[in-house]
This record gives sequence, C-alpha cells and structure tokens, in this order.
Amino acid sequence: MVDKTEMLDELEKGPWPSFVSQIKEQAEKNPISRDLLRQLEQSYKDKKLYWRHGGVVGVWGYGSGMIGRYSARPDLFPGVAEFHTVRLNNPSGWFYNTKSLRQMCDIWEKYGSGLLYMHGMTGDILLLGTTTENLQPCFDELSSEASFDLGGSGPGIRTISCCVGPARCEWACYDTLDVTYDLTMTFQSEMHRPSLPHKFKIKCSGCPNDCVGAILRSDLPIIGTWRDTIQIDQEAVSEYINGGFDIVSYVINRCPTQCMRLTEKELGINDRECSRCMHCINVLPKALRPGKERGATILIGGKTQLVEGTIISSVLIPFIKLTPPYQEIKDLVNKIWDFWGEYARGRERVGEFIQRIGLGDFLEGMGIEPNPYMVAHPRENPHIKFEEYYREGD
Amino acid sequence: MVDKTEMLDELEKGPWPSFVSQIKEQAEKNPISRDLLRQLEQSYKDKKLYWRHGGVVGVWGYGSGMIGRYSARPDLFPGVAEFHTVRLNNPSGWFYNTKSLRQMCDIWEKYGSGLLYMHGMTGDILLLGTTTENLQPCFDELSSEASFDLGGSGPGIRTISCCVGPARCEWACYDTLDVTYDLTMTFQSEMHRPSLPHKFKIKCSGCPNDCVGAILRSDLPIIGTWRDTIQIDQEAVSEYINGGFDIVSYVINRCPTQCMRLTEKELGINDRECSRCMHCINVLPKALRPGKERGATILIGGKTQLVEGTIISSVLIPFIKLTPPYQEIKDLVNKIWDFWGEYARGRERVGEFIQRIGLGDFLEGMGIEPNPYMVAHPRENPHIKFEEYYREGD
Amino acid sequence: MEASPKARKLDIGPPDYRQFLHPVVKENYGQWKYHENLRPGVLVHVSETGAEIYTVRAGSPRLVNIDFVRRICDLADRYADGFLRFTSRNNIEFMLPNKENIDPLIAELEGMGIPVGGTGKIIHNMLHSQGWIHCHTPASADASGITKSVMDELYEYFTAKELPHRVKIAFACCTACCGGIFWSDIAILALHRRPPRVNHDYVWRVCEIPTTLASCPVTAIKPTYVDGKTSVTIDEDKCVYCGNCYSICSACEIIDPVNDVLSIWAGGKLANARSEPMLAKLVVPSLPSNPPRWPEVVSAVKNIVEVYAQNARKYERLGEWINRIGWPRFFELTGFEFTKYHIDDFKHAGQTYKKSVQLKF
Amino acid sequence: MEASPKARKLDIGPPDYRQFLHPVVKENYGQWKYHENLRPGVLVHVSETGAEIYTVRAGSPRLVNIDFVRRICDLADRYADGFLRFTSRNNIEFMLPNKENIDPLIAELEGMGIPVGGTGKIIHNMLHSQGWIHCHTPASADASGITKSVMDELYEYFTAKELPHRVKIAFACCTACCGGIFWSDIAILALHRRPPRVNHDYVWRVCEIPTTLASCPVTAIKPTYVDGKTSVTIDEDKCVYCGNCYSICSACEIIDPVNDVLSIWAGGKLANARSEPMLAKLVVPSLPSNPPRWPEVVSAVKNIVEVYAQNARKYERLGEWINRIGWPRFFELTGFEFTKYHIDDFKHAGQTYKKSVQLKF
Ligand code: SRM
Ligand code: SRM
Ligand code: SRM
Ligand code: SRM
Ligand code: SF4
Ligand code: SF4
Ligand code: SF4
Ligand code: SF4
Ligand code: SF4
Ligand code: SF4
Ligand code: SF4
Ligand code: SF4
Repeated sequence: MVDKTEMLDELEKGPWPSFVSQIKEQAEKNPISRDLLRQLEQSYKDKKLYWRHGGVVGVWGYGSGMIGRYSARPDLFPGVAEFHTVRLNNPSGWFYNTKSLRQMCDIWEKYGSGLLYMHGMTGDILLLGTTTENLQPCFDELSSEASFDLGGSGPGIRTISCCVGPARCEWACYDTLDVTYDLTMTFQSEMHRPSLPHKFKIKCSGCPNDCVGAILRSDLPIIGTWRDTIQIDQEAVSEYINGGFDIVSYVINRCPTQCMRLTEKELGINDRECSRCMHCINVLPKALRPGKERGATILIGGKTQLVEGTIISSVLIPFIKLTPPYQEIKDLVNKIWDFWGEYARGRERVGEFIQRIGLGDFLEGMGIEPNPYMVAHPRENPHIKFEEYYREGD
Repeated sequence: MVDKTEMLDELEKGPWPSFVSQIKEQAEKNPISRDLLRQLEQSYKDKKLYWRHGGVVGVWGYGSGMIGRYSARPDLFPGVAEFHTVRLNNPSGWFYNTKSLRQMCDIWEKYGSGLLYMHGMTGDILLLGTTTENLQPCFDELSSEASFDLGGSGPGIRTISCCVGPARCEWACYDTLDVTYDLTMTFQSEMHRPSLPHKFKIKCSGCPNDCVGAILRSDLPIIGTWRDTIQIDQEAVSEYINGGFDIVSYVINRCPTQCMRLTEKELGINDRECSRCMHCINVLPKALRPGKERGATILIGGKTQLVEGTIISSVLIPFIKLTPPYQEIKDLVNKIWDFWGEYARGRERVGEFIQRIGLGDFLEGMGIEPNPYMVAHPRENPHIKFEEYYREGD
Repeated sequence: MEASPKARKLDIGPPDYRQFLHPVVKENYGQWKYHENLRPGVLVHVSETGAEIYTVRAGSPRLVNIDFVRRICDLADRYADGFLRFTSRNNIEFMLPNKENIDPLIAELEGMGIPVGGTGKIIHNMLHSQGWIHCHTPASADASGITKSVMDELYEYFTAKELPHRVKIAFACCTACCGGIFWSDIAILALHRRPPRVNHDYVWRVCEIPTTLASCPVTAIKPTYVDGKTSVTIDEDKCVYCGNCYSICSACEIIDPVNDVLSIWAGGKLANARSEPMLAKLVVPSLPSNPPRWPEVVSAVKNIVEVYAQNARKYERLGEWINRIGWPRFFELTGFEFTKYHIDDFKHAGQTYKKSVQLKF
Repeated sequence: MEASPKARKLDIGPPDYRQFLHPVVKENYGQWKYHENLRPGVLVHVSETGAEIYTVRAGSPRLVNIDFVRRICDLADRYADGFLRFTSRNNIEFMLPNKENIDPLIAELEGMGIPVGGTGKIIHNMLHSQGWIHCHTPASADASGITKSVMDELYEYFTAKELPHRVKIAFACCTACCGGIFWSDIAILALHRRPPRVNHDYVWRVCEIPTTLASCPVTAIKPTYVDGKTSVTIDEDKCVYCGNCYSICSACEIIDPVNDVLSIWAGGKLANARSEPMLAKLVVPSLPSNPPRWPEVVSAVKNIVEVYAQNARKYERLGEWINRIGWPRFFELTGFEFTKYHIDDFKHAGQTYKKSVQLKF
C-alpha cells in the first residue's frame, strides 16, 4: 500500500512507542499521512527535509494559530502538497475528558491527517497536517462542536500553560489552572490578532520546582512561593528518621542556605535564611510543606537562543498574592506591552529589550521601584549613568 | 614659614600616622615640599587638583620610569612648577637593608622633595617630586651609588612584584623572589624602552592566598600551587582539637569542596577533590602544609576597569614546575608579546585582547592546547565557529 | 476565509478546565497533603480529607494518531471515569480513585506497548521539536527519530532503574531550540556548519532587508546590490551558522545535509531546588547525523547517563554533579575530547573563563 | 639628557634581594614550617631547623619622608640587624631573631606614633592611589586624606579588635582604579558625574583622534570638525563620566568639583581561600566629597565594618558573608538605599540579574 520504508521501519523496533507506527496506522487509510510517511522516508534517505519555507495561512477573524507548510516535492508527495498545522489552545493543566478528546479526534479525522502532537512545545494540541481548504471548516467544527479555540502564533501572546497545580499537587502556592484560564480568556484578542514586537509567553508554575519550566521557557513566568515559614510536622519527621531515612545527608547537608538543624529529633528551620528552594520539602513530602502566606514571584524576560542568546528570566516582583480577578497581573502585562510595544525593535523579545535598554530604565518605564531582589548582585563596574548634574550658574 | 594650612591641619589629628606631618616635616627645609603643602591646601579648599595634564620626562637611554607633572599654578606654587616622580624598581619582596635605604634617602634629599611612597601601587619606590633638571643627576647617583634602577611606565612590562614567599612564608610553592628578580633582569630592555601595545604586569604569589593580588592586579599572574596531596601532621591536628579548636565548624564545614573528614581524631582529605583553596592550611598552619610536588598556575589577562571593564585573570597553564632559569616562562612571555604585539589594537591590555578575539583563537595563536582547566564551564550557546566545511565537489 | 462572519463566534478560548477535573480532584482541589511515588509511573496523592488519588503515568511518543487517542480514551473511560491529562513532558496521566485499578490499567497499557514510568529519580520523557515532520528550518536530523532512538536505548531508565536524580533529555533541530536545549540535563542540538548561500535572485523578492540584517547574532550580514537589485552578503568569517537569517529570509539557503552535525549538551536545569536554574553547556561539538538510529548520538547520551549514574550522589542533578566534580573531571570520566570549540566566544565569553586557581588535579 | 653615554650603565636592574635578607631568613629560606599570630602586628615563623623569626608589623601612611625612613632604619639597625622590609600593603616589617626585642621595638614605634598591628583577622592598611598629591585625572577627592580619615576612625581595628576575618579597604581617585577597588572588601571610588566639556580649540593640537575615540567604554565620542579643525563630540546621553577620554586627550575637560561624588563598594576579594576571587559591588552610588575629613564616607565605611563585625561568621570574608545572607539583607542591615544606579547596565549587565526564585524574605 505504501512504498517500502526501510529506514523508518528501523524506528518501529525497540521498546519505546514508535511515532512511525502511529503514522503508518493512519497511512493505511489517510492519504495525507501516507504521503507524510513517504516523504519522511525520503528525508531519512537524503538526510534532508522536503518542506518549502514559510507560508501564511489562517481562518476568518484570526491572525494566528495555524502554521502553513508546503511540500518541496508536491509532484512526488501530493498528499502533503499542503500540510498545515492547527494549534488548539489546550485547557489549563492539559486536563481532558474523553468526550471532548473524542470529538476533537472525529473532526480531525474528517479534515486532517489524523496525526497530532499531544502536545506542542508551547502546550497546544498540535493538529499535524491539512490542506488550506480544510482549515476553515475544520476550525469551525472544532470551535462550535468541540468548543476548542486556536492557540497562539506570530508576534502575540502565546498559549499559556501551567503545571497541574492545586488539582493534584500539594505544593501549589496559587491556583495555576485558574490564573492560566483567566489570563487566557482576558488576552484572547492579543493571542488571535497578534500585534506585539515578538512572541510573548506566560507560564504558570505552582512552586519553585517550576514543573512547566516557566523561568526559561516564558517571557513572564509566574512561579508560586510563600512568604512565611515552612510548615513542619515533627511527627512525620520522626517517622522518616525511624524509617531509617538519612535526613542529615540528604536534607540538612543539601540545604543550599544551610539553615536547617536537627536537634533531638526536632527539625528546625531558620526560615529567615531559607531561600524557598523546595529541596527539603521535595525530599520529605510527608513532613514539610510550603508556608501559609502564599503567592508568587513574577519574573521577566526568559527565552531561548535567538538572537541575543538564551535568557533565564529574572525577578520583577519578588512576592505578590494572587486572587481573582488577578487584576495586578493583567495591569502589569498591559503595561509591559505598552512600554515594550512602543520602544522595542522589530522581533525583539522582552528579555532582549531589557538587556538592551537596561533593567533600571525598564523599571523606570514601567513605574516599578528598584529592589535588591531583582539582582543577583549590584553592579561591578563604575559606569553609573547619573542622571543629573549641576551646570555653571545652577 | 609655610602659609596657614587649616584644612590639612585637621589631618594631623587622630591616631593614624599623618601624611601631612610627613610633608610638613620636609616643608620646613625643602622648597618643593613646601609648595606641595601649599598647593595641596589649596586643593583641599577648592576641592580640586592643581596639576596640569601630562608631560613626558625621562633620562638618557630610558623611555620609562618617570612621570612628568607640572603645577597648573606655577605662579602661586613655584616650588612644584615641575614635580615629576621617579619610579625605582623595588628589590624582590620589598626587602632592604638600612644602608641601601639611607643611600637612597641621601640622594633624594639632594635632588628631590624628600617625599616618597614606600611603595607605589605597582611596587616601585615612588620618589615624589623633582624638577626636570634634576632627573638625570638624581638617577645617575641612584644608579651608580645606590645601585637602584628605574621601574616601568608606559606601554611596556612594569615592575614585577612578589610576596615574601620562601623568605618567610611556609606556604611558598616556588621561589617568588628569585623568579621576580630573574624575570626583572631578563626583561630590563622591554621595561625601560617600552614598545608593547599597552602596559604588561607580572606578579608572583607563592600560593593561592595570593598576597600580592596577582590574579586581578597583573596581566600574567604566577600563583604557586601543588599537584599532590596536602601534608598532614596528625599529631598537630590532635593538639588543635585538644586545645579546644572547633575543627569541624571552622575547617571541615568551610572546605569549599567538602572533601575533608574527621574520623576518631584522624583528619582525612580526599585530595582528588581538593581544589587547593588553602583554607584548611590557613586555619591549621601547624598541622597542614601544601603538598611536596610544587609549582605554579599561570594565568592571563587581569586588569582593572578601563576600557573594557575589570578582568580577573583566567587559567592559562594549570600547573608548571618552576626551576631556574625559568625558560618556559620567558618563552611564554615572549610568545604573548609577539602575538599580542602583532594583533592588538592600540592601548589594548592582553586581557581585553583575549576577550575580543576569544580565548580559543588566542590559544591557537600561541600554540597552546585547549584544556578544560581554562574554563569555568564550556560554552552555553550554540554559536560554534566550526572552521571547516565541505563544499560541493569536495 | 471568505465565509460570513455571522455563523462564527471568535475567541471562545479553550474549554474550561473545570469540566475536565475528576470529582475526586475537584473535591480535594487545593487540599492535597502529600504524595508518594509508589513505583516508577505510579504516584499516590493524599488529601487533607483523607481522599486518595492514584496517578498512573504512561509514556507517549508525542506524535500520535487519533486512534491512539481513542484507545487511551477507552482506558480512561474504563479505569478513570472518563478523565485523563497530559504532563508538561507529553506523558499521559490516568488518575484513579480506585487503587485496585492500577495493576489492570498497567497491564493493558503494557499490552499496547505503552510504557509506564517516568516519575521520580529516573529518565523522564524526552522533549523535542518538529524535525522533518513539519518545520522548514531543521538542520539535518529528525526530532522524532532521534527521540525514539534515545528512548529505546534508555528505556529501562524510564520504567525501572533509579538514577541519582531526575534526568531530562531534549532534542532541538535548530538553534531556535523549540525542543529545549539549554534547560535540559542532557540535550542534543542539530547544527549547521556552513554559511548560508545567498540566492541573489530571490532576496529582493522575498526578504525584508532590515529584518534580515537584524536577525544575525554576529552582524555578519550586510546589505548590497547585485545586478541592480537589493540583496545581502554574508561575511563567512563571522557567520556562526545559526540559520536565523534563513528563517527570516528563505533566500539565505542554509539547508545542507553534507555539513550539518549534531552537538551534545549537558548540565541544564529549570527547578530552583538546591541550586539556581542553570543552562546546559557544550559537551560534544559535532557528531555525524546518521539516520535512522543515530548510533553516535545515542551512545554519547548513554555514556553521560551511565557516568552520572555511577558517580553522582543521590538528589544531585547532572549539572550539580558536574559543578561539584568540575568540568576537567567530567571530560576525564566521559572520555569526551575538550576542544577549542568548547571555549565560549559569544557575547559574554569572558565570563566563562576559569578565574581562580581553585583547581582539582 | 644630552650627557655622554659612556659614564652610564643602563638596565642594571633593582638591587639583588639576596643581600637584603637577614642571615636567619637566608639560612631558613624555603624551610619555614609554620607561623603564629602572637598578637595583632606580631608574627612568629618557625623553621624546620627550629629557628624562629619574629615579625613586627608597623602601619605606615605610605607617603613618608626621608627622615621617617631614616628613623625606621635606626630602629632596624638597633633591633633587626639592619634589615627591614615592606609589605604588599605598605606596612613596615621588622624581622627579629631575638624575641626579647619585640616589646622594646613596639614601645619605640608607638612612641613615634607608628601603630603596630595589621596582621590576622583585622583591618589591614588601606591601599590608595595618588589623589591630589600627583595625578592629573582624579575626581574631586584626595587619596591620602581619605585614607587618613578612614584609618583614624578604624584605628582600633588595625591595632587590636578582631573581626570575623581580614578586611581590606582601598581608595581610588578615578575609574582607572590604581588604588584597587574591585579587589577590596570595602572600597571608596571617586567618580565624575558630568560629561567632559570638549575644548575644540585644543583637540586638534593635543589629541590623537582615533585613540580618543577608542578610549570610550560606551562609544560616546564621535569625530567632528569645528571651525575647520578636527575635534570630537561627546554624546551626553551615552557618556558615563569615566574620564578615560580626558586621560588620553586633555581637551576633554572633566575636572569638576561641583558634581564629583564618592561611591562605596563592598565584597571584593583576591585570595582563592574558600571562595574564588570576587569583584566588589556598588553599595552607595554617591556621597558628597567633603574635605578635609570626608565624614559621610568615613561613616559609610564604618557602618559596613560594624554590621559585618556583628553578623558575619568567623573566617567569613565580607563578600562571602554578603553572598550568604544575600544582597537584600545587606541593604536592610546597613540601611543603605537600593536605587536604579545599583542595577548594572554595562556590557554583561544581564548576567547580574536575579535569575531564580531563591529569595529570602
Ligand atoms: C511547534 C513548535 C515545536 C514543537 O515541535 O512543538 C515550534 C515550532 C516552531 N517554532 Fe518554536 N515551536 C514551539 C515551541 C517553542 C518553544 C518552547 C516553549 O514555548 O516552551 C521555544 C523556546 C521558548 C522561547 O519562546 O524562547 C521556541 C522557540 C522558538 C524560536 C526562538 C525564539 C527566541 O526568541 O529565541 C523561534 C524563532 C523565532 O521566533 O524567531 C521559533 C520558531 C518556530 C517556528 C515558527 C519556525 C520559524 O522559524 O518560524 C516553528 C514552526 C514549525 C512548524 O512547522 O510547526 N521557536 N519554540 C512549538 C509550538 C507548539 C505549540 O504551540 O504548542
Ligand atoms: C603611581 C600609581 C598610583 C599610586 O598611587 O601608587 C599609578 C598612577 C597612575 N596610573 Fe595606575 N598607578 C599605579 C598602579 C596601578 C595599578 C595597581 C597595580 O599595578 O597593582 C593599577 C591596577 C592594575 C592594572 O594594571 O589594571 C593601575 C591602573 C591604571 C590604569 C587602568 C588600566 C586598565 O587597563 O584598566 C590607568 C589608565 C591607563 O593606563 O590607561 C592607569 C594610569 C595611571 C597614570 C599613569 C595616569 C594616566 O592617566 O596616565 C597615573 C600616574 C599618576 C602620577 O601622577 O603618578 N593606572 N595603576 C601606581 C604605580 C606606582 C608604581 O609604579 O609602583
Ligand atoms: C506532572 C508534572 C507537572 C505537570 O503539570 O505536567 C510534574 C509533577 C510533579 N513534579 Fe515536577 N512535574 C513535571 C515536570 C517537571 C519539570 C519540567 C520538565 O521536566 O520539563 C521540572 C523542572 C525540571 C528541571 O529542573 O529541569 C520538574 C521539577 C520537579 C522537581 C525538582 C527536581 C529537582 O531538581 O530537585 C520536583 C521535586 C522532586 O523531584 O523531588 C518535582 C516534583 C513533582 C511532583 C512530585 C509534585 C507533586 O507533589 O505532585 C509531581 C510528580 C513528579 C514525578 O514525576 O515524580 N518536579 N517537574 C510534570 C511531569 C513531566 C513528565 O511527564 O515527566
Ligand atoms: C606580608 C604579606 C605578603 C607580602 O609579601 O607583603 C602577607 C603575609 C601573610 N599572609 Fe597574606 N600577606 C599580605 C597580603 C595579602 C593579600 C593582598 C592584599 O591584602 O592586598 C591577600 C589577598 C587579600 C584578599 O583576598 O583580598 C592576602 C591573603 C592572605 C590569606 C587569605 C585570606 C582569606 O581570604 O582567607 C591568608 C590566610 C589567612 O588569613 O589565614 C594570608 C596569610 C598570610 C600569612 C599568614 C602567611 C604566612 O604564613 O606567613 C602572612 C602573615 C599574614 C598576616 O598579615 O596576618 N594572606 N594577604 C602581605 C601583608 C599585607 C599587609 O601589610 O597587610
Ligand atoms: S510546580 Fe510545584 S506546584 Fe506545580 S506541579 Fe510542580 S511541584 Fe507541584
Ligand atoms: S526550602 Fe531549601 S533553603 Fe529552605 S530550608 Fe528547605 S532546603 Fe533549605
Ligand atoms: S601568597 Fe602564599 S606563599 Fe606568598 S606570602 Fe601569601 S601565604 Fe605566603
Ligand atoms: S585546601 Fe581547601 S579544598 Fe582543599 S581540603 Fe583544604 S579547605 Fe578543602
Ligand atoms: S527547533 Fe528550529 S527547526 Fe526545529 S521546530 Fe523549532 S524552529 Fe523548527
Ligand atoms: S546563519 Fe546566522 S550567523 Fe550566519 S549569517 Fe545567517 S544569521 Fe548570521
Ligand atoms: S586612580 Fe586615576 S586619578 Fe588616581 S592615580 Fe590612578 S589614574 Fe590617577
Ligand atoms: S568620560 Fe568616559 S564615557 Fe564619557 S565620553 Fe569620555 S571616555 Fe566616554
């Protein structure tokens, strides 16, 4: 039915589930998948991709959410002459019920390759491969029948993602799912009709473990933390010790701030020195928990490599409480967009923008007071740009 | 005799020895010192220096070693109309006998202000203030009678300085005094007739404590270290412990590599993990000593602020044994001068040069193999400048 | 795109997550007290209320088909009351209120060839970018294929074998790093090794010159005129083959199977646990790209995992371990060669040199 | 300079140090076994041979006169067999083979107003640059005067009072930092705060234009023509007042007593002990320059010393202590204000931002 796929067949071997088998299964019945398989085999043979560069596609009313793709050899692989992807904004925390997923599958069976990523690297459901013609009806059905909407692409806010948070994690310091959903709904227009200098990502992690990698994978990470003291259940501590767990080696000695002490089976934490790294809590989940005065640290500027190099986000707001409707966050985002929108160069991520103009000037532009929490350390050079001086006659 | 010096008089108060008293004492008998005092008082009143900018002075056969200085108000302060300094290369380790110092004083009494720095920041004896006319005879006498020679200035090698080393310190891992003297004698010509792109400093510290601050204060620091194991005198360890010294808190817990253990009063060091930081040796000088296979780490590039920012030197040769005639060091210095001399921009310190062209290319230019000891860590970005690729038809 | 607007509602947003929460999850929302990792792939979370929920985590190739999704939906219906979720590393999670369902679910999953694992101190599912499946800019290597090859080799570390701590692996097909390189314990990054060939016939038609110039991290691109038309030239001595100009301007052709290579990186982390987040560092600058199973790459990754497994301390992430032993020791233990290419020469290169004599011989 | 060459020998080099070593030093050269700090200012070094040498360290104002030198030579003759040395921080060291000489020597020194101290975990002698004594580029502050004022205030920390560890203080009168700023535990640096005024009548006569342009760390200087003569202009929005152009080209006049300020820095170190060498960081961006005793500066320095004395652990250098408690806590404890100016905006600024959520509230 399909040509020989000697190279790809090799990738059906071995214990890990095979994407090739996934494609093959569809290739039996779906011409798009069939030619994807054939073209991919060709790529494997020639060590080279067979896609043409770029191509803008979309649906009515939206300026984002779909990535156009065309085969470089439509003559050989007509099934993938057009092979666009549709990005569906995932629900908070990637939670689904089977009804919803089945609806989505049925629609994608009708209009697309039957292949998808669960999920794309930004968090979307990525429906892999359909024709230009099918985009609009496919989207219409996804939206009206299955209640899905598009995710982001282009120079706008992208699909927000978050960790499982309070839904199943005992360490969530704020409601990551709700913040994600609320902000997503608030910023729909900017997501679907992008008009920022470059992409803008928000990711929400419930605690410093940062299970969605917000600090490096997003422009505006919201990372849960607490301001008071770690909650200790001394009985549970004793149980760990009695169970033979070496608390000193694995917890106390690994505490980066060395702020823990074990005295006669009482575990003490000097919380003023604790840097909220989570390690002790991670290792002793039954005995320790984040404090009660919970909220988040908001950071800014994370991104990967291009053009100015990978940037790990840095602290913008050391601590903020997060309660609906999360107005401070929304105001903050709008302020950033205004300022960055006005002064950024084209295709300059907010992190690059800050590195160019300097965090000090960025704060000033945003009307945020400088704070030593924002820096690892103060400057190490004397080139202070004092802003005023007296002239003769002043 | 001198005018009122109300401001400076304030600086004769207080317990720390006063430089003002030093000047005043000379001002009683020396017109240069007298006018220095008067001009300085004026500076204190007006919060402003009264020296003119620049001025090149020197003695026959030398292109360095003296800094010209002229008063901006010779009309008011004729005694310092010319106020040049003479830099005398200090003997290794700033060791003197009184005969030599007295000779030097007598000559400076005759020809100069009678004021001096013991010592200048690079290590020279700095004779402060004489006239252009006196420079040559003053130097002639210093050289022929007192056996002193000039130190460095301008774009050449500067006066080398070193810690007290084996002369009085038990930790010296090589003969800092001899290396300093030997290199000083070897590079006399480049010191006195400078022709490098910028200044070039060498400093020699006998161990990682770096008592002359070589790592930041010199372009080519030579810092003593050892390659084998720390010498432990277990009896002396016991004495410390029996004397009530808290070895665990002050030594073991502060070891940056956490490679020490105390077992039943035996102190153990996992020398393979030891980073030779000196801390344990510093704190337990009677019990611990550097190993027996001694030598030095050679670093490169240290300097202060201008233009590219302060640079802490970085490792060039992780370990080298140092025995007279120190030929490898001399060859290395010459190789650096050749390569840096050829490719540096004007007034570019060797550290700035390396930062501009990249350490990798510098090593290649020098014919030194790259080595992971040279970096804190490998690159964090993918912009690798691969040097070869295949072209069509290769 | 010409259809009438009336029929359509824009911006409805994603489905409300609340409808997708299992009743036990909903009732205990925000009230979880602690969890335990019962075995690789199985977690229990216990609530303040005493309620428990059992999570079974199953590995996924990420690129799946609708029948696969339907099959796991069947399982969710049967064992998890019709609810399921996916993780931030593309695994599938079934949350079972009923402990008895764990084993039968696992048996069914394994029967379908879907591994259970990926929790705790083991190798988690790989992250990766598009590769030859969809993108227009990958260097010569396929994301899904390399991921499959690596995960096959490290399979037992996903399902069973404990490591000192979690190890996260990723692949990206170009320096855009969609797949995540710099935040991973171990990463594979496809690289070009040859400057783009500018097709002067196209530049003026398809490229915006200022954007193209600005796309270059090393300002190697200059505007020019060729045959009276605007174009660009690339300074080959400066170009570092990042391919960004190509993604902006397709006339800067960079695709080149002959020269492209695969690089290996190590020591990144995201979590703030113990140490601050760290970027991965270059470990092997160039390995050949050999589809379909990239043996050189797979063995380099495995080498790192094994040396780490043998040498690191419990709860020590890969990067933390390397920081403790130092990079010279890492190169010694792994046997990888240290070259000029390992020495940074980008913007902040000077900050990466070894600025002390604290050395371990 | 026209004298005949014959008479002179060039390049004789400094005197051979060997003639300056006391016989006990010479005999035990390289054989020292250990030392003890008997009291501030007095060390004993014991040799493998059993020999001992007692070092008495005396503070010096560095700027001394020939009579002072002669007087200390007298002491060296009487107590140390005619030998003496100076330290890398400008102190005077007498090395006595005879223990009995320690007390009388100290008595004589103290009688002369020369303090004995500066060894061990105390405040060492300050390093400083030229200031108004000799240099042409200082911002508005005198090196010797500030040094005297600070050392007066901290006198007891030099002679007696133990601190957690050694504290090294320095002063520099311009950003060339001859006196050492970035390598000191505490440093005072005089800064300009106003761009140079270019004297176009002079530039063409006294300045080499390319060198002047290259001297600017922020490329604020551009070449220009004024009245048909070459000159330069300075972009006031870029200039960071470093004064380097002035030291290259005196027509870029920067001397300005009205605007100049003094800045305070903390946390540098040179030794490789425990932590790697570190650069000092900005603590107070601008204090007024008030001769003759600079009370604002002195009190800022003292504040740091005292807060450090109260809070740091034994053997913890100032910078190590700050790293442990974190900069937010340092600002809290010292009461210094954190401003926009503390946030780096030079080349590697982005590397100095806080890139984690490890925060101490
Ligand atoms: C589909 C996806 C990869 C995947 O296999 O899942 C993807 C695919 C592309 N990314 Fe990405 N990125 C995807 C997640 C990411 C991530 C990960 C994340 O969001 O956590 C990153 C790193 C984080 C970041 O934003 O920096 C990422 C960093 C980039 C960059 C580098 C941006 C930078 O500032 O450094 C580019 C290039 C650009 O935008 O100029 C880029 C550009 C692209 C483009 C649009 C190619 C281009 O040159 O225009 C790719 C489209 C491929 C295609 O044919 O579909 N993609 N991209 C991911 C989006 C799916 C989704 O919506 O869920
Ligand atoms: C005299 C002395 C200061 C003192 O009070 O002791 C001094 C004085 C001058 N230094 Fe310095 N430097 C002196 C040690 C230093 C040191 C300390 C050291 O060597 O350990 C440094 C920092 C280390 C370094 O080399 O980076 C130092 C870094 C500078 C710089 C900055 C160089 C850089 O690359 O960042 C300059 C400016 C320049 O060279 O362009 C400079 C320039 C100058 C000039 C020549 C001024 C100028 O703009 O041309 C000063 C002459 C003043 C005068 O009137 O005598 N001086 N200078 C020191 C030399 C005395 C001696 O020979 O013993
Ligand atoms: C399900 C998931 C969140 C989600 O919303 O999808 C999740 C869930 C949990 N994480 Fe995570 N983490 C998840 C991705 C991450 C990531 C992101 C990533 O891998 O890309 C990180 C940051 C990784 C990094 O640093 O590179 C992450 C860093 C942690 C850590 C900190 C690890 C450390 O460095 O010490 C912990 C604590 C621990 O391991 O003890 C943790 C612990 C946990 C706990 C135990 C939290 C809890 O109490 O429920 C959860 C079960 C963990 C497990 O797998 O054993 N989780 N966790 C993600 C599972 C991904 C997967 O399928 O493998
Ligand atoms: C005499 C002198 C060397 C010289 O050739 O002149 C010297 C001599 C000794 N130093 Fe030093 N150091 C001398 C300047 C330095 C410097 C440079 C400086 O201060 O500018 C440093 C690096 C400073 C820095 O990190 O900022 C220095 C860092 C050390 C250390 C490491 C301190 C630490 O950070 O832990 C030790 C070990 C210790 O203190 O236990 C040390 C220890 C010693 C010992 C104990 C070594 C020995 O066994 O003899 C000597 C007596 C020290 C004392 O003062 O208590 N010496 N020492 C210098 C005295 C300067 C002065 O008059 O105050
Ligand atoms: S980031 Fe924290 S709260 Fe969120 S899932 Fe991970 S451990 Fe739980
Ligand atoms: S959270 Fe981290 S810093 Fe705080 S006590 Fe626990 S291990 Fe220490
Ligand atoms: S650097 Fe080392 S060898 Fe030299 S004096 Fe200091 S402690 Fe002694
Ligand atoms: S020298 Fe430093 S690293 Fe080595 S054992 Fe002693 S304290 Fe530890
Ligand atoms: S990493 Fe590069 S090639 Fe791969 S999907 Fe992202 S943009 Fe495309
Ligand atoms: S490939 Fe990258 S470095 Fe080379 S010219 Fe293009 S943008 Fe510049
Ligand atoms: S710091 Fe500046 S002003 Fe002071 S002596 Fe050095 S060059 Fe001159
Ligand atoms: S003072 Fe410094 S920053 Fe300002 S123009 Fe001159 S060299 Fe440039």
